Amino acid sequence: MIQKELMTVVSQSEIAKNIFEMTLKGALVDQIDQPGKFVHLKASEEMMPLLRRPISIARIEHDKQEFTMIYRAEGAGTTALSRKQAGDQVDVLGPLGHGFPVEAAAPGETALLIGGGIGVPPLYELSRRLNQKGVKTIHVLGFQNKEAAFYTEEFAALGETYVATVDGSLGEQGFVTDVVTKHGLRGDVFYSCGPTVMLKAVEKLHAAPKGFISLEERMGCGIGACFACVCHPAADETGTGYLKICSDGPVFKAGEVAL
Amino acid sequence: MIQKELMTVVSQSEIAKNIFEMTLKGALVDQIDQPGKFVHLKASEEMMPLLRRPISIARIEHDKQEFTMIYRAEGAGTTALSRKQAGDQVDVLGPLGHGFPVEAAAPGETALLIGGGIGVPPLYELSRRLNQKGVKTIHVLGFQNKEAAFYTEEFAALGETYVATVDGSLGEQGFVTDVVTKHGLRGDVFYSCGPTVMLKAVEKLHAAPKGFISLEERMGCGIGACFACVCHPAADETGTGYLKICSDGPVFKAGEVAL
Amino acid sequence: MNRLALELPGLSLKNPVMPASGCFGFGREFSQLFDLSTLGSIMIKATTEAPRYGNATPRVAETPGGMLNAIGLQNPGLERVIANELEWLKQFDVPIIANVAGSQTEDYVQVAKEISKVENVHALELNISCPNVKTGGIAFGTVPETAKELTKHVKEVSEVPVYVKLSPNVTNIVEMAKAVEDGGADGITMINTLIGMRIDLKTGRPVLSNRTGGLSGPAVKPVAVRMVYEVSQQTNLPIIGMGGISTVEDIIEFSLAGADAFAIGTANFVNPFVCPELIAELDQYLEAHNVDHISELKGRSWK
Amino acid sequence: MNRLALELPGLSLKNPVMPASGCFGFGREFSQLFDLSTLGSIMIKATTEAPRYGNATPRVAETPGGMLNAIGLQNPGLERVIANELEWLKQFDVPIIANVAGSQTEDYVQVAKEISKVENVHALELNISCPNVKTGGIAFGTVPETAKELTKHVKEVSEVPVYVKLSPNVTNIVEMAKAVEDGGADGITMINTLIGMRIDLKTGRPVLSNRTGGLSGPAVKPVAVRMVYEVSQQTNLPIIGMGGISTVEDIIEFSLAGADAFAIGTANFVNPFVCPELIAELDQYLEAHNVDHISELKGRSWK
Ligand SMILES: Cc1cc2nc3c(=O)[nH]c(=O)nc-3n(C[C@H](O)[C@H](O)[C@H](O)COP(=O)(O)OP(=O)(O)OC[C@H]3O[C@@H](n4cnc5c(N)ncnc54)[C@H](O)[C@@H]3O)c2cc1C
Ligand SMILES: Cc1cc2nc3c(=O)[nH]c(=O)nc-3n(C[C@H](O)[C@H](O)[C@H](O)COP(=O)(O)OP(=O)(O)OC[C@H]3O[C@@H](n4cnc5c(N)ncnc54)[C@H](O)[C@@H]3O)c2cc1C
Ligand SMILES: Cc1cc2nc3c(=O)[nH]c(=O)nc-3n(C[C@H](O)[C@H](O)[C@H](O)COP(=O)(O)O)c2cc1C
Ligand SMILES: Cc1cc2nc3c(=O)[nH]c(=O)nc-3n(C[C@H](O)[C@H](O)[C@H](O)COP(=O)(O)O)c2cc1C
Ligand code: FES
Ligand code: FES
Repeated sequence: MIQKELMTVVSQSEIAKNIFEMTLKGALVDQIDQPGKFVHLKASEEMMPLLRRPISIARIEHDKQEFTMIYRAEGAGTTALSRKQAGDQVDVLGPLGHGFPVEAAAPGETALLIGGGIGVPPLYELSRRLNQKGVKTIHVLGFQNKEAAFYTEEFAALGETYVATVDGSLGEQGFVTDVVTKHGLRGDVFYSCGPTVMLKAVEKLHAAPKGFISLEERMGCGIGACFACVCHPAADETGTGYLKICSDGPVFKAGEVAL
Repeated sequence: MIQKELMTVVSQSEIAKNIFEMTLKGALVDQIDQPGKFVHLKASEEMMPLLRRPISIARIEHDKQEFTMIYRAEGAGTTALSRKQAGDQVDVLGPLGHGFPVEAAAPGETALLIGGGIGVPPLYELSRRLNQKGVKTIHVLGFQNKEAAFYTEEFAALGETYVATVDGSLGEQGFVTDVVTKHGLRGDVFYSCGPTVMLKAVEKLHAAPKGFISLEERMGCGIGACFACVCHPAADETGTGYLKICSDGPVFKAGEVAL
Repeated sequence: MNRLALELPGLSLKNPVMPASGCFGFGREFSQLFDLSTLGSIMIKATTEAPRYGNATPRVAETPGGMLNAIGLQNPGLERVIANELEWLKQFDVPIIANVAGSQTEDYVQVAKEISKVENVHALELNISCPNVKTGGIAFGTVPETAKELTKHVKEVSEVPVYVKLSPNVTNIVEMAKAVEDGGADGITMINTLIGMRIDLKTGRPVLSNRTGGLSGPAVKPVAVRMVYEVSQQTNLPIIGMGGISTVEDIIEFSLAGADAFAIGTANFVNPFVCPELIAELDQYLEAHNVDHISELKGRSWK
Repeated sequence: MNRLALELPGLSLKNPVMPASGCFGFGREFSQLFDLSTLGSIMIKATTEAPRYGNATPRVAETPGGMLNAIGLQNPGLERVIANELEWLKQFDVPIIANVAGSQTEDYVQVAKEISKVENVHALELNISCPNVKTGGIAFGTVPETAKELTKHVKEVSEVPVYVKLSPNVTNIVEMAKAVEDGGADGITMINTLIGMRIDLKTGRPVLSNRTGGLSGPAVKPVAVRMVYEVSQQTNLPIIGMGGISTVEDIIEFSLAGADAFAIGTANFVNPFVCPELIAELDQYLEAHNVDHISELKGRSWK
């Protein structure tokens, strides 16, 4: 069930250049049943910035009633958020949307997790869950450069991990797709999150017989009411079909959406 | 000279119901040469509340580069201000306007200081200055009720002090003017600050041969450029004469302004 | 004592607070959060005869104290709105105001005729003011004579009272209001969004794919209050006011300006519980201020 | 390299940043704070033929992300503006844009004729859009034909180029712009304030004694940017853009929308040093983004 809660900041730290990791505590955590879901949060108590910001859930600790998110401080909202300190409160709405189906990979199978930039965070909880049920995970993480990279060791602790940076300052030079191709990485299922151009390229790799991608779009309500975040389904004879990224997604089956 | 400075909060405390006393430190204090001047401050770093707020200077400590103001937390700006804590910074523009002329009272003379509500604060520094130069001060302070009263002891330490409350919960029941009349208070000069209705009544008392009043008005710029805060001079044949409260005032000679 | 219940043409309102059209979909999503029967009414998303996909994304952008939207009247079309959405809404004890849109008179008439027959639709809201569709729409809302004629045609076929939603993007709002009053409107809802734009400094291009969008939220409140103030003095029609309402103080301000009831748009995105919260707070506010009924405050700023 | 210097009709600007009319008086107060010669230009407070006291106070109110004002064109009158204010301003190396107001054509013509003769007045800004005066003023700014005629008459007598200041309170801003272009305007300044209102909940009455006032500040920026975007594509006149500018990013946004130069109003009240600060920051911004001259960005959002 969707809840709105004033959650308490447990910790916040800058883990890479302008990249923040924030852990929040509250009863809302009980409702998070799947990796890849997101929260819609008010970055400040003030009237401005007005709108909520959608941020993915990167790690869940049900026993502590905590979840962690990782975000880039860029505009007014995320910058305000980055000023919060342990003990402060954040108005969180969530959990929202449909996440990554862990059940799509069977124990013993291999899952290929491909993330780009701030699309990497939700793959972390996904990888933890997959590993818990005995799925082997291969991670391919793309970043702009070394300064912007994060969580590479955390992923490495869970499975084989490749890093690609645009400028080659960390891992291999190039895009995540270059890395997948170069190493001939394959899996039984792939999961991906990142910029749309990347997801498009990832779908074309056909690195697994089935896959799931997580999309981003500018949002109003975050719950499916305002039609701000629609996308076209791949199959749409009438031209009026649509999917809402906030409530039908953000995770869709590869091939389901016209990218 | 007018300066704009990020001043540091030395202390802040609630000294009566919704009445806050805040002390600020910074080089701007060097410029404050007269009681009754005011500062124009940005209550928050955020875009909202947008406009600066005019607040009187209640006490000056030149040696420490500190000044104190006393304000009522009411709307968005003053409420935001009341959340500041020691060590925080406040964007202050000042000192602004023309204050109370201490030179209007000669040593040995008696000055009658009449203040109402949040008009009381600037009279405090004035009284200190007057006493320093050997002027006897009589204070008449009016408040809504006991909970809203402040600084009565501080004034009592400087001279004879009468308190009036609308509901009689502290001092005498009634308005400041009732107290002046009842006790037949007189001086060589009077100084007054408070709501316009009070100032009007105070002028009519003729409790001293000369007097000075401090006015309030909604302000834009606070420095005399926008014409937001004008008032009519008492003598104005053409109807187009005007005085700017922010830069010609806020203190005017009694009788100078049409109230 | 019931300080909030209100009778308006076609509408027996438990309270004068309702979500504004386009900010609440058809209620399904919000029904997960609270009981829709607590609302005074629901102004459903604009309905057109044929299904519409609307504009390309991005469709929303943030602005100082407000937001821009260019949804483009996306909706599943008259038939499905009636069969799926309005049917589903029947489980709640809440009168529906159906927001009707189109590109030409015939479209409006067709939708109005059919949708006004639905049992839980107690009033229509003629959307002659959507700034986000190229053909028609906005023109109906900026030319008095056109607005009057459209109102007349819709009145002829509608089985329920017709409220007309005014656009603030006009030189003379009173003239528009009088025109729709002449056309037979039963009430006015105002304001729709102001036309605005944001440019993305990185790309150098407008943020919205539609380029311009409708500005809403607290930033527009002073414009909305001013227009309600003017129109309420110059027409006899009831007014459902909106534009930047997010607190109970905002509701009181609209009431003093001359509004009878109050719609909440953008604030639903900031706080999805805002409507039921405001209903409770409004009752408390009136009690605390010894106001026996919300209607006592109506137009006090000019009376 | 000088990235900021700019030639506009009548104006050789050191840089394209200037205080907007009414938000800077005649410069005296700000001259205590910084050297006025650093400014691109100064748009002085509206000048009318006779001295005006303006409206009763309160004259300003705060709104979400903006403010309302109803000063009512207070000014010492043509004669004294020339003798005292413009004379005093001659000590600075800065071209003046004189904002001209009136209630009827003859007033404008008279002021324009005299004030345009003053040596440091390099251009006029016809204020046909002040929402805060009852007679005339606003009507000139909302009826295209009237605006065109007024422009023509003023052009006949003015010794310097004439910019016309457009009101945003119109249905069709492009039509207004084209009308003044037809009337012979040399440039456009936009936007003046939107008409708005706030009501005081304690008294139940409008906060401003004039009841309505002009809305300015960040809240109106999306409306201003949209209008600059539309007008710059439809006329050949240079545009001095304004409405909510308070950061260098805002300036870039107006430039991308189609403005040549930039005026700063309300932001002067928030930070009296904003103009010189923005001039310095704009230079840095262009350098950091490898832009050789501000004019390169002009209209990029639609080009
Ligand atoms: C489902 C989902 C999950 C996300 N998860 C993460 C995450 O885990 N970590 C992270 O750093 N970012 C994530 N994002 C992107 C994040 O929402 C934006 O970076 C953020 O909203 C930008 O806000 P701002 O205040 O920095 O920027 P501003 O420029 O101030 O934002 C202005 C407006 O645009 C919207 N906006 C701007 N960029 C984006 C964007 N890329 N996507 C959606 N809306 C945008 C904002 O939400 C706001 O409404 C996610 C987005 C979605 C849709
Ligand atoms: C010269 C001068 C000296 C002052 N000194 C003091 C003081 O020492 N202590 C104190 O508590 N108050 C003082 N005031 C009044 C103080 O400025 C207002 O109470 C304050 O601005 C209200 O802001 P807000 O955020 O609480 O209210 P809001 O309602 O949020 O204010 C909205 C707008 O209205 C203006 N405003 C509202 N009330 C007043 C008012 N009474 N006077 C002027 N502007 C107003 C605000 O400045 C702001 O622009 C003084 C005013 C002036 C003009
Ligand atoms: C995302 C969004 C979609 C909207 N869709 C519609 C619509 O379909 N029909 C309509 O009449 N108004 C629509 N509006 C306008 C609102 O109903 C309302 O008039 C406007 O937003 C002002 O109110 P607010 O400031 O409370 O949002 C929409 C507004 C928003 C923000
Ligand atoms: C207090 C105040 C006074 C103004 N006076 C005038 C004026 O005399 N003449 C004029 O053309 N515009 C006047 N304006 C409008 C501004 O010049 C400007 O067009 C408007 O405020 C939008 O810009 P901003 O958002 O940067 O303030 C005034 C604005 C304010 C806030
Ligand atoms: S954000 Fe409102 S429908 Fe998705
Ligand atoms: S506040 Fe601007 S002139 Fe006084």
